[in-house]
Amino acid sequence: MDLILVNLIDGLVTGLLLFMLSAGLTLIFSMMGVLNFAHASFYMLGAYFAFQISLYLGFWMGLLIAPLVVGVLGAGVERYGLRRVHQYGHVPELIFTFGLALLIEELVQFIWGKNQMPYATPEILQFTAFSIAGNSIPAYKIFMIFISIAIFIGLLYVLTRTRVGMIIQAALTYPKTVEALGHNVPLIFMGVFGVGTALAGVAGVIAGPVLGTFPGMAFVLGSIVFVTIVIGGLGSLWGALVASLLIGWITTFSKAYNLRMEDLLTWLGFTKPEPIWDSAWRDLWSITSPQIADILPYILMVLILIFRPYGLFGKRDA
Amino acid sequence: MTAALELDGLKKSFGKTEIIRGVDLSIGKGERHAIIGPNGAGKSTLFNLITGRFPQSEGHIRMHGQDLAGKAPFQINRMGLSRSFQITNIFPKMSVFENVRCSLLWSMGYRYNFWSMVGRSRALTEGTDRILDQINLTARRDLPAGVLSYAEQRALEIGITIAGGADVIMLDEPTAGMSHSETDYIVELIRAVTEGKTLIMVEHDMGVVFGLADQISVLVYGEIIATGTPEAVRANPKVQEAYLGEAMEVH
Amino acid sequence: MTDQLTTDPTKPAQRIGAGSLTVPLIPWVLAAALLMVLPFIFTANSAITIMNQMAITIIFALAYNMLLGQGGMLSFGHAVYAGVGGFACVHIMNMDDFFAQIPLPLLPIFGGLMGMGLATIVGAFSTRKAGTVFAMISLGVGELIAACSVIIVAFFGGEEGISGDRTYGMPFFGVEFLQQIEVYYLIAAWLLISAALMYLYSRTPLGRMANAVRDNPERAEFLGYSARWVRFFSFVASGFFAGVAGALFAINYEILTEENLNTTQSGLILLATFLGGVGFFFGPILGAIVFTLVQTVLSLQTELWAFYLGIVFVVTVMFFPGGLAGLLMMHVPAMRLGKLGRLGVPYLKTLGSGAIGCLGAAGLIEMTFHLRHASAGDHSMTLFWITFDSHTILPWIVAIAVTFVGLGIARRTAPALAEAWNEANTPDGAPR
Amino acid sequence: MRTKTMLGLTTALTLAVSAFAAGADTIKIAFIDPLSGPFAGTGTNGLHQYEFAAEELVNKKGGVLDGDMFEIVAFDNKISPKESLIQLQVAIDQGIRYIAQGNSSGVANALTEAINKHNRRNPDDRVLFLNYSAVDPALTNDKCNFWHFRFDANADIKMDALTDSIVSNDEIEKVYIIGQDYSFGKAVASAAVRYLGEKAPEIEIVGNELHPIGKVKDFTPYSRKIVASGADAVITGNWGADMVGLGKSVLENGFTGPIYTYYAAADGITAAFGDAGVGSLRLVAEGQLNPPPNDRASEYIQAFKAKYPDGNLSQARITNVIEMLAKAINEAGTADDVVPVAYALAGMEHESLWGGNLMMRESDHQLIQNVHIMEHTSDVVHDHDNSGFGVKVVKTVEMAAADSPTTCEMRRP
Repeated sequence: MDLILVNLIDGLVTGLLLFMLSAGLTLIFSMMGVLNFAHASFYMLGAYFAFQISLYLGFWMGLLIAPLVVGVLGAGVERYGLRRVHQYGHVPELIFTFGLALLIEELVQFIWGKNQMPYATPEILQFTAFSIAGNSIPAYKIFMIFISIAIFIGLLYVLTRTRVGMIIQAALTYPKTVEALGHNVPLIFMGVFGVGTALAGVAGVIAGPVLGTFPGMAFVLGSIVFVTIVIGGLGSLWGALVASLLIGWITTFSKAYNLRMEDLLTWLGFTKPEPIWDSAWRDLWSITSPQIADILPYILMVLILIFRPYGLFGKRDA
Repeated sequence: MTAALELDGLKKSFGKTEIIRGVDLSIGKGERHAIIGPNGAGKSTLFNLITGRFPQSEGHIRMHGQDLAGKAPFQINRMGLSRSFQITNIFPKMSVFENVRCSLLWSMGYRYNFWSMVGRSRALTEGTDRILDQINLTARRDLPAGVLSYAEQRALEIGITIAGGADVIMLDEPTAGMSHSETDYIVELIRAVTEGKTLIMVEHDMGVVFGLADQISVLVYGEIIATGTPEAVRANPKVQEAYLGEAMEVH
Repeated sequence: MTDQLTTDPTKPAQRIGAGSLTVPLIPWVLAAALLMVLPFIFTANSAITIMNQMAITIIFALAYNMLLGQGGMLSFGHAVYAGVGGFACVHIMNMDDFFAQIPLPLLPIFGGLMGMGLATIVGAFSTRKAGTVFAMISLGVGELIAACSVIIVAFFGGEEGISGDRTYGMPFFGVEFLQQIEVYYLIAAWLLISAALMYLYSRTPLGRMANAVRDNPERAEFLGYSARWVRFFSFVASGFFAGVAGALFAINYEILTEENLNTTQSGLILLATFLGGVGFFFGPILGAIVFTLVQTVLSLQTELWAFYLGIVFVVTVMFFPGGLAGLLMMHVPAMRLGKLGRLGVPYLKTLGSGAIGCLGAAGLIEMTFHLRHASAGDHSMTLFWITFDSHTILPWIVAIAVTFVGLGIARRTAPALAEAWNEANTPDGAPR
Repeated sequence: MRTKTMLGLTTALTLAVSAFAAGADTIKIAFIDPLSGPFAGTGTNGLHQYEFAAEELVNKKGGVLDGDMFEIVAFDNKISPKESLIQLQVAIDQGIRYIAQGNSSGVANALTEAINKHNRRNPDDRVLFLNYSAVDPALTNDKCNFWHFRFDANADIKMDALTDSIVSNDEIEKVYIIGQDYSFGKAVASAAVRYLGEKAPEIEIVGNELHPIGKVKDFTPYSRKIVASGADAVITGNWGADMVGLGKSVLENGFTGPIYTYYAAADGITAAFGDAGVGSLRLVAEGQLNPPPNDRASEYIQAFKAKYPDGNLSQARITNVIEMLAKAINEAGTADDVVPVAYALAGMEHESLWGGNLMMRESDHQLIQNVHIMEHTSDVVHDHDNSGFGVKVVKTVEMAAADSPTTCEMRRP
């Protein structure tokens, strides 16, 4: 059916967007062992900065400059915040990034207020790329797909083909040895944190116009990004990619088709209690797949953590 | 009489690398047994296999005739085996007294008790104080363990290990990184607190080994090449060749 | 230096906490007395409402600290245990026949059991690991149950929640709990009971082992304890007291909604607990008090309360990981030495001026905010009981001056404070 | 009332209580709505409308009774039922007798129940609940009480008007209903099904679904379904970010028919849609801004925009609340005892600033008023969000649902 193709494309967009966030997060995690709760907040900052820049210099300059600003901010957070908290252990680090997430949200509201910003897609991309059975695919979505894939390939290239990438990969596994070889590991950490947050910034820049630029945007996406890298396996870039696409498609398809729990239960051989509105199970019987689409990733995560605690592609326990 | 600890064809691989390549060893009750060998011979791995930290790949470990396969560290501990660690492994934020008291709780039958106050049990407090006295840390009783000097932490480590009254005590390099005077102090301590118990230790300091052990096993590349009294091992040509060579000349 | 800190074992009076055989009674008696007289000091109904809220938060924060502080488990979803306990109690309130049989003061027991039941189920798989994995599972389960609350309408009542009426219960010695003050004493009693139980729990073998497992789970395993079971029992106990807090919430507000379960609520209790300090038993109590005041009182004064709270929280994590309680307890050695008084003047100089500087900075923030977001033409704003025009230069100069002078003096006097601090923590005659 | 400070401790607690202590000659109305958090924009805008209305419509005309002035006292409930109850208690403690709230039916449900209990338990300081925006039908049906007055048309009344408009449009044969998964969204959906079934059984409902509230990041899959279903019109009760997200996504993905909404205007929504919404967005609401109903209304709007250039007169009914309350207090001759005020309000008829008559129905305290169908267009005199776009009335239902049934069994003191 044509709709399947359309949904595949939509799911791909969602998944790749998620991947841009989770790639940075998982890089940071595998390097420093820190789950950055504030990662989605940098995504939000990316969108807001880009919006502000676009008012003066247009969308494209925003796409160029905003991620850089976010990256510098991220590096600053690592240098002056996280490095300090590091000495207290992982739990305080997690709490620190949690507090940072709260603070950034408040800061954004302080500066830009609480309403949604009129951040829009550039006019040059405001046309329909093509249509499938009446469903139009906006050109901007194609643009998003290209940007995400370009970034993924770039990242892969840097990590596997360049000297810097080699050092980073080595520092992931043997930080002590790399340090002994004369590399400045704290600097690498700062750099990775900066790049990771800049990636989140890029995601914010290109997602802001479609998903909305408002103070709650980090909160809405934040925990899903976590879920993604936990499902993919903490620290695994491929895991992050697979999990992102998986979540993108699962949520898209379960929203796009009205699968009903009633059918499933009947198929399993249960009889519908009558009258249904008087039964304690009425809510279970009336569940449809779009209703629970957004909690499916959480269910998946809990199941994964129970049965495969290191995730789909994880090599080690967190 | 069954041996305190019996290893039978024990093997352990990490991936393709075989670290322990078939160890057979029997340690009798009340014996003081030292395991020596060059770095990377697999001594610590052997310890970790016995105490349940890692599962073995092949073979059997029996304590007092009971198989330890698949048992978790805490289960093995409850059967009467207690160990110390090469890198000091204590509860740094808790007081010295607390450290020792926690190691007494299970053996005194408190288990997961949440209805009685630890402070109310005279037996527990006295038992803890007795061990503190034995390891000479009474004066440090209420300090956080993390602020003790290195030697004191090592002493505390041994205190925690023996507190539970286990009859098989395993010490992993108890004198690592110590000065001469500190080493002497620890050796005396070990001798005193393991009186009447089975002791298995990994040690690099040959002075300590020959001073304490009744039996010595030499582990090289995951295999035991010799077991015997200190004199026998010292005289064993294989040992001389494989490991002791120069090291022995020094002592 | 360390020698100086060693206590003399021959003097049992000097033995702190761990070794003492008795549980100190005096603080508890004082707390009970304070709880008794508070309503006579703050007579307003709204003050009582805030105190009720505070007491509930204290119980919840203490329960949370059983995990975070004592067990080393960071949970991002603990609100669900309190929430589910509360929901269960509202359902009991709505069971007319049954509810009329039981006196209201016993209701929290049911809430506690419900919270405990849920914690038993979740804990069965979530406590296998501490640290990041536990935190993630708690987040996932928390989100899941919060999301279910709008789907499972039969139990959670959907978005608008469910409500009941506490006065339909069996009167308790003639008290029908019509008035806030009656509810206050009920909550206060439960606060004392729960706090005492949680304190005593921390003194039991299991409570001590929770600390041991927090510090070094592997070592604890080699002492005969399964780290997982120790965590599990802490988790279940914490679930019980969280449920009690939820039940008291149900009694006080007579309504429970999705927000009692969601991650925001879980985050807030983490915030309150950590601000107070996780290292000491009384830390969460302090945190809950301060936090409730900020939430209910400061939010009346400024729209930016959450912004300030965020700053304070991040600063706390970065510079004072011990929280408020940690800061207070830093003064114990000086107090032992009887030299606490010597810190008074330097404190006044540095912290006093620092506080003034911070108020100045807050003033600047408020003025910036007013300039940016107030409706156009609305130039007048009120700050610290002074009304002025935010579009004139004078208030800005004053605020900037106050900020810089305040912080400047604090900076200048900081070395003197550090000096006095060292002095106060060194026994007389000790070599420096 | 000032709380005594004991032991020289002027603590924050006392501050809370005394901060708003003011002169005796004011009648205070507590405005309990979100002033921080994600819905602060809506709340703050509502507060401005209240303050402006009190000033312009009452105080400038000499107040009520013997020159008593209205004063709006703001309380931030962070859109949380729990916070609302705390703030309600604070308000009551300050001697406030009138509580205004509107954002979220969840909060309104909590408040109406709490106020009912409070008035029963404390006959000496009873309060009235002026609900200006929460439209869950239950509030004037099963959950009604004597102390609650609703000034907005409820979800059923609005749907009645909305379906009339749909039925009269011959081009609509298939309708898709989508809403947020909570009480209000469900009420909208069931009302739509009921009214369409009664009025035009030939119109096919090709989709009826709920999505999680406030959690959907990307509405694309939903809009795909809507487009694929071949629907000619969409009905939604969505508000806030969910409204913008759904609307924009549906339009972007190729839907061209009308989208019937409850809340697709002001608070940034009008600006967010801009040109894209023209020709599609329809709104059902009370209060006519465009074309301006009369000069008085135009002056009022201009004065408001002069004072709050960034604000929106998005809730016209707020003026009705203020005017009718003032009238009721004058009729009752007292502002302190709310029982006569409530009796005066119940059954009151009044001419609205926005044209048309108002009638507070005695049986359920639901205000009966004109309900309009409006469309999003740039052809307006008074725009929203300073965007050049606004809403214009295209159809009016006079005194909508004046004889609709209610299940309310009101107990009067």
